[in-house]
Parts: sequence; structure tokens; C-alpha cells
Amino acid sequence: MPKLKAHMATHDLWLPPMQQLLFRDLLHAFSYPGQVRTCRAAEPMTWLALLAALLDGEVGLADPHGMVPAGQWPMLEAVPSTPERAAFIIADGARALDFEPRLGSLESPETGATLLLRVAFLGEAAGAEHLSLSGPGVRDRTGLAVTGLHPSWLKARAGWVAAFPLGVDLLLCDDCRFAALPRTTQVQRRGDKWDM
Amino acid sequence: MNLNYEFPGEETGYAFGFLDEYAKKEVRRAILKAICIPGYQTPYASREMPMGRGFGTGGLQLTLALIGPDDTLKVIDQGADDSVNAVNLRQFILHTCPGVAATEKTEAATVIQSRHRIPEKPLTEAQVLVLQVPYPDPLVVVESSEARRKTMHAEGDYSRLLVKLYEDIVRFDEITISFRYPTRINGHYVIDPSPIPRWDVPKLDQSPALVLLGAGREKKIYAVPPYTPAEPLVFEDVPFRVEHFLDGQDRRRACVRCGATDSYLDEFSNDQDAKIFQCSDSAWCSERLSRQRREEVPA
Amino acid sequence: MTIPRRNWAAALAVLPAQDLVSAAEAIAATCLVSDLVLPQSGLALLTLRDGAFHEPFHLGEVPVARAQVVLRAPDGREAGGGAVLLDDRSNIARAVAILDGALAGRLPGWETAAALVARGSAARAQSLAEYQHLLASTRVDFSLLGQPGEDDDA
Amino acid sequence: MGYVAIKGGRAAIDGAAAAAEFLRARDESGEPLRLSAIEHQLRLLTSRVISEGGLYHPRLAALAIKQFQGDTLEAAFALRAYRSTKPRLMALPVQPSTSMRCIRRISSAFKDIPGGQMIGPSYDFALRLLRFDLANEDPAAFQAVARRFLGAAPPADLPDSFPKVLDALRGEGLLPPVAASQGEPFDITREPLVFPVSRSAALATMARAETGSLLAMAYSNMRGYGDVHPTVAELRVGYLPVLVPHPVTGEPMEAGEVLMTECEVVAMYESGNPDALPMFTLGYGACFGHNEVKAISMAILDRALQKGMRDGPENPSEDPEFVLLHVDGVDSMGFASHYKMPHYVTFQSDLDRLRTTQDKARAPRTEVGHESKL
Repeated sequence: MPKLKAHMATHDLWLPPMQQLLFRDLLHAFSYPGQVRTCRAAEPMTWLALLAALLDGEVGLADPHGMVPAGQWPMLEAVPSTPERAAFIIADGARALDFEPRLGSLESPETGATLLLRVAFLGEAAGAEHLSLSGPGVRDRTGLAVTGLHPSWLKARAGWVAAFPLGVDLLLCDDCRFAALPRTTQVQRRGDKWDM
Repeated sequence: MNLNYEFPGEETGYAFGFLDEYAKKEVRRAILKAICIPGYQTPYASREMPMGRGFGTGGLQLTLALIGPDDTLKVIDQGADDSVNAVNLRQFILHTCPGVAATEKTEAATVIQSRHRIPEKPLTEAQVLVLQVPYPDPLVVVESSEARRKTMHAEGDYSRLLVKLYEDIVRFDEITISFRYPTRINGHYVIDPSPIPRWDVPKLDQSPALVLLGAGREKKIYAVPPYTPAEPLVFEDVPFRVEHFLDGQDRRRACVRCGATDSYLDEFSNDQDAKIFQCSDSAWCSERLSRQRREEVPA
Repeated sequence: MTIPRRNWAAALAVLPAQDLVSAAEAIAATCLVSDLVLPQSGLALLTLRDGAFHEPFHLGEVPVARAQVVLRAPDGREAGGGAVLLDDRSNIARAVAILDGALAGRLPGWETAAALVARGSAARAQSLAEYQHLLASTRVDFSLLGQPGEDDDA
Repeated sequence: MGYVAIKGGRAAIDGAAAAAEFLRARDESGEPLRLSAIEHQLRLLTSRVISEGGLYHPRLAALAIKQFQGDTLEAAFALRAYRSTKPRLMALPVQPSTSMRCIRRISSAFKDIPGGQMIGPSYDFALRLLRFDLANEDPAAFQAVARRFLGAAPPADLPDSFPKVLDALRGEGLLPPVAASQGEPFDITREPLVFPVSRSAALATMARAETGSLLAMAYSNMRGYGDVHPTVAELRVGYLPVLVPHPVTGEPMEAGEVLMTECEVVAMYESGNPDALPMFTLGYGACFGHNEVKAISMAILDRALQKGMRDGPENPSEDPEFVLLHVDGVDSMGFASHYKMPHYVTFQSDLDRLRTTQDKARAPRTEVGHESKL
């Protein structure tokens, strides 16, 4: 077999070695909903590093809140799209929801969108909203504290994921960490009247 | 080609993980959707690998899409690390993924690729199990059209599969499905758990480790996420049974090598043409054996 | 130069790799060569329109190598050169791009490039003549066959 | 009956490769095959491999043929595996196949097609009598063949390309109009086939299908499991110049040329819509290299699948899923081969079920009592 090209060891989020590491963290995050992972790329826009690991010219990305710097679009290679049509959406979780992502179809539920939401902080903090999670990937029940997420998102999500297998898969990102809420995760907000 | 064509020199080399990065990204996106929709057969554009369709190309693409230089890899076929196909796949992965370490110890591996078995030793959250799948769709026995099967899965309509199981019971007083036992994931999709024996099916239920299944020829990826219910399809009055390995006197057979009576066994014939049995999971067997030898050494 | 630029790359591509690379190196010794895009090799889908309904479809993949350069002569003149080849050798694409640029801008060394294009063109013309020979020598003359009825193989 | 343990696999694999290599090198001539000899002297074999591999690289195909000792399925497979490692570099503009530089062009619909019929390199009318003079061919005579052919050829006053026979028929209003949808064609190298699929997906799948598989499916239709009854409007073989925008000028430039085969068939009109004028129906086949049986089979299947997609399949060859999922050589040969691999675990499980059901058959309706641990 021919010789291998030298394996590049680098922390550049646009190069394959870092994208492999980021993917493994994404894999873990989606496998264990609510577990907070630290982003290994030295990139304050955690969501950008995650998009870099996932996107190429084959998929559409919607950026309704104008978060992706113009110079990064060619690097992402993704096709600019609308939130109603895109496979991936990046949005500002501090703002109120103002679009309807695609939920997929019964025959092809994988076409339901992946929604990345930037939030202020993941983890215990004053004023944090405490979510109680259960479902696949969660042993019994787990908690997730999030700050800076407009209540409209979780309210809408409950509707999006109500008819499995349809749904939207969420990634919450702060400046250095992220956590996933796949469509199968049942989310209860502490303080709600139906809380346990 | 024109007369003066020569092959390029260094451009014929292969990159880390063999697949080009776009192929890996597509597999990675499909994996994440497969986890989000437990048991759903996510379509992907399976690439041709340098080994035959059916030799584990689906599992291989999963492994290559997720593995990195920090990983420790275990590859087994029929439970054994040194079976020809396992050796072949391991050599290929190690060759195309410099930095990856190989192990035979189940507990030392971060990524385990397997054909036909799930290791006997319970897996952990630090591990990913990749299973090679020849037929991803359990409905194929009752419906040959993929388009119609897709609709049946979408509607959760497994009635014809249940009828098939029922006919077995009427005819044989027993469900005759030996391996590839249809298993319902998280109460919705029914999967073909790959040709693992029934013995291994309970290991899927509430597994701490992520289980990824890849069908290269059929171009599907599906997943059993960690801590997710996985229930073999059964009727209330006919329980699901794993392989029993009982001899004529209803005694559980033991491995001739390590003496285990709690592992899946391979059947052999010895020189006298008598049946003997040995653990199918070679790492499990060897570990038991070396532990016994240590204990035998007088202190 | 009577050979149009659209045919230069195909003409050059049939020549021995060493001839192209040394000619390009000689040009790069006098002109400053900068790569506008990294010379690359990979694949491209070959898309045709089908003959029945003129619907586009992919026939398969072809190897492609491409390069694009800017040449700057010692006297300050600049010329752009580029090449896309059905080939998997990016170094050949780069050499052809350099020759293309030198010839288009009449930069130092362009005479070598012109001679190579002429040589390659002659080889190409030979191939095209062979295709025509294959046709001309097997042309069916129906005025000689002259069967009235339509035969049927059923 | 005994079961063999699978130990020491590594040594066996290395030994197997060396054993196959030994048989390849046992050739008494002592001369390794040269790739250019395979590419030219076995040009139709090379053609099969480039089209079934889906990658136009005759030299790599020749290498694969040499390495896999003439197995077309394995050689095509090696090309596919090679392409998995290569990035998609660019998109090429849609090429008009009318610009093909033909080396062969025939029609069974009309004698007098515009531009004329040229049989080109063909065995169609050759007697299948073995030529024993090739057995010990004299190199000097071999080298003289090309000189003699080119020297004896009549003056060539032919155009570079030829009009399509179908376009003439269409001008007369005998054919359905060209497709209204000109959307992005389906990319089978990037997207899995999820049915129903578009016609462009079907064409791309068949263009890299295994020749024998396509032929078998098409033959079933010709014989009676179908109703295509085609007439070959045109069959052509030739070199298609591939034009791309010049990176500097943006004007079209020739990047190279690709040998391909193309076939259009006309079939009898269908009743269909009573309000519409009856028209002939059409089928199209094309592939890399020189492979006429493949192009004709594909054209017949294209026509059969159009009917199946529109009215529902009445025969296997009209069923898109049946045809398109079973004609890929890499998929089908891989799966057939995989049955050679160890299936010890599953066979053990089979034994367990058989013995259990046998026990039950011997002692009907009594509880055997092998409860699972669950």
C-alpha cells in the first residue's frame, strides 16, 4: 500500500484532526443528552467550531440572526439557506424564536433540522434555568442548567418533538461548552406546575 | 490515456482514515441523526472500501469516520480478535490511521468494531461499539420493497412481522429466529440488531455504551443510544430465549478451555469426534484463564 | 500562433511530463510565479444530457487536475495562466498553467511554450486523423447494398 | 462434522496473497504484463472496468486488471475504492454528447441517416472463427498493423461530429418533447437511492452497473417479461471532448476527451392519454468506454423503467427498485463473496434453534424448560 500522507497535528478547527475531535465530542453530547462538553477548539464561537466539524457543500445552513461572520462562509462551504429549509440552523438563543424549522417526514425523519442555539452560559449560575431531562441516553434523570435562553425556544421545541419520529435536534452552546438535546429527550423545566 | 501518461507519485497516497473528509462528514452527520432517532435506518452514500461489500464496509466506514489518533481499537469477528476478517480489518485501520493503538482487551478499547458478537464483558460510557450489518431491515423477511418497508417503519406497522413470529409458534411451538432477532428500540422502531446471536440481544438494552450499526452495501446507519430500551419482539406466552447450551441431561455446557458456563460457546469436535465447546469471545476466555493461572500459583 | 488558446492545454497534456515540467521550471527561473489557487487533483462528475429527453445525468467520474498562476516578468509585465486537465497529476496542471500564462502574455520563455504546443497539437491532430480513418474506412455505401424490403430480426 | 477454529488468521492472509501472486508470476514467458498492453490490446476489458468502476481512468483500470488477474468485478471494485479517497474537486459544465468524435455510428431505424453510417471497429459481422495466426504473433507484423491501416485508408472528408438521428425524428413530430425539468441531476456517489428515484438517478446507476447484470435484466424484458421491442435509432462510439471554462479567460477550453458508448432506442407508442397525440417512446443508454451491449441494455431498461415509474411495474425489469438495487457489480459480488466468511456464531445459533424445535417435535407441547436468563 502506498505511503500515507503526513498526519497533521494541529488545533486549527478547519483541519481534519480537530474536526475529528470535535465530532467525537458531538457524538458523546448527542449520546448523553444534557452532559456538558468543553469545546476543544480554541474558538470563542463554540457553535462555529461545531459547524466546521459538521458542514460542507452538501448541506444548507440558515443564519437568521446574522451570526456567521462573512469571511467564514467560504470556510464552512455550506449552502446559505432559510430556517424553514435548512438542515442546520444557527440562532441566538437570547432572542425570541421567529421561524419554523423543518421537522422531517415520517418516511425521512432525519431531514428534521439540527438547531444550534447560542446561550449565555451552561452550568450552575445565578438566574439559571434548571432543566430536568430523561429519555434515551439519560440514566434515570439528569439536570442541565442554562442561562440566557429565551423561553420561546423550549416551548416551541415541545411542539416540534411531540410526534416522534418527527422533530428538531438541539445543540446549546456557550462560549466554551455545549450540550445536546436530541428530539427524544423529555425536558421539564423546574418550577413548572407539572414538575416532579 | 495518452502515450506519455505516468502515474502521479506522492498524490497516490492515502489520507488519515482512508476516506476523504467530505465522505467522513457525511457519515458523521448520519451518525448523529441515527442517535437522535434511535433505531431508524438513516440513509447515507456508502463509499466503496477496499474490501468486499459484506465484509464489514458499513462498520468500517463508521469506525473510520469517528476514530482518531487518541483511540484504542479492538476488532473482533465471531468473538475472536484473530479471525481472518478481524485481522484484515484491524490491519487496514491501523495502516490508514497512524497513532491508533490496537488492543484485544475489551476494557482497554475506546472503539470496538465487531461482526456477529457483542463482547461478554459489559461495556462502559467510554466506549463505542460498532456492529457490521449485512441486512439492516428486519421487515425484509415479510416485504421485499424498500419503499413499502419505509412506510411500514414510519407507521410503526410491524403487524406482518408479528404474524411471521406467530406462524413460527403455531408450526414449531417455538420462535425459530436464531440470530438477527428483531428488537424494538425505545418503543418505536424495530431493528435488525445485526447477526448477533440471541445471547447478545439483552446486552443492547440500557447499554452504557453507544452502539452504532452500519450496513455498507445497503447504505444505512442506525444506532442504539446508551441507556435506551431494547426489547426483543415476543408474545406474552412465549418468552424470548437465548441459546441455552444444555447437554442431554439439561446441564449447562462449559467452555473446555476456561470452564465458563456463562458465555456464548463455539462448538468443536475433538480427535475422538466428541462435541466440545469453547468460549466464542476469545478475550473473555483468555482473561478467565490467566486469572485462574494466577490464582493457582501458591502465595 | 494559429492554435487557439482553448486547445493549448489538451495539446500540452499529451507530451512527456518531464518536457512540460522542465519548460515550466525554465520560465519560473526568470518570471515570478505565484499560485492563485493551490494546484490540486481530484475528481469531477461528468454530466451529459441524455439523447432521448435531453435530461442532465451523471455518466461517472473523471480525474481532474487544476492550477491557476500569475506570472510576473522581470520587466514588470504580468500574465495569468491556468489549466484544467482530465488527469490526476497536479504538477502537470501547474506546469501547463505556467506555459499557458507565458504564451498568452508573450513573457520570456513563450517561444518554448509555443513549440511545445505545436508539438502537442501535431500529436493531437494525428489522433483525430485516426478517428476519421476508422470512420472513412468503414462507411456503409447503401447505394451498393440496395435491398428493397426492410429486414427484421424478429 | 467438525468445526475449525479460526486461529492464526494473520499468517494465513499473508500466505493467501503470496499464493495468488505466485500463480500470477508462474507465467513461463517471464514477462510481466505492461499496462499499455492491457489498455490497448485488451481495450474492451479496460472499457468494462472503467464503466463499472465509474471512473474514467484507463491506466488505473489496466493496473487493476493486472493486479486482480483479469477479474472484472474485482478490478472495477478497486477503482471504486480508489475513488472513495479522492476529493470532489469541481463541478464540470453539462457536456453535449453531440460533440462526440465518433469512431463508430450506426442506426437500425434508417439506412440513410444524416452523416452516414460507419461501422467502425466492430466484430458484429466477423465470423467467430479462431484466428490461430494470433497464437504466435510476429512482433514486426503486429507493429505493421497500424501503419498499414492508416496508409490504406481512403481520404477522410468527414465532419468532426454528427447530428443525432432522434433529433430528425423529433423534428417530424414523432417523438415526445424533451424533458421540461432541467433540475440538478441526482448524484449517486453522494446520495443513497431512496425510492422513488428520479430518472437521472436511474441513468447514473445503470451507467456504472455491471454489464452482465444489466444484460440479464434487459434480456428478460426483450424475451417477454416486458414489452419494449426496441429499434436502435442510433448507436455511437467515440471520444467526447470535455470542455471547461478556462480558469483565466472563462472561455471554454478542452480539458481532455473521454471514450464512451451511447445508444438511443425507439419503441412502439403507447395508448396512454387518449387526448394526446400518440408518440414513439424512447430509451437511452450510455457508458464510459466501448461497451455496446451495456449501452443497448441500459437503453431498453431506461424505457422499461419509465413505464414502471409512470404506471407501476408489471415486470421485474420495469421495477426501479428491483433493477437499480441489483445491477451494481461491487454490491452484488461483495455480498456473494461474504458468504465465504466465518458464520460460526450464527450457525451455532441456528443449531440451537433447530435442536430445540426438533426436541419439541419429538415431545410435542411439553415444556422443554430452557428458560432464558432474562
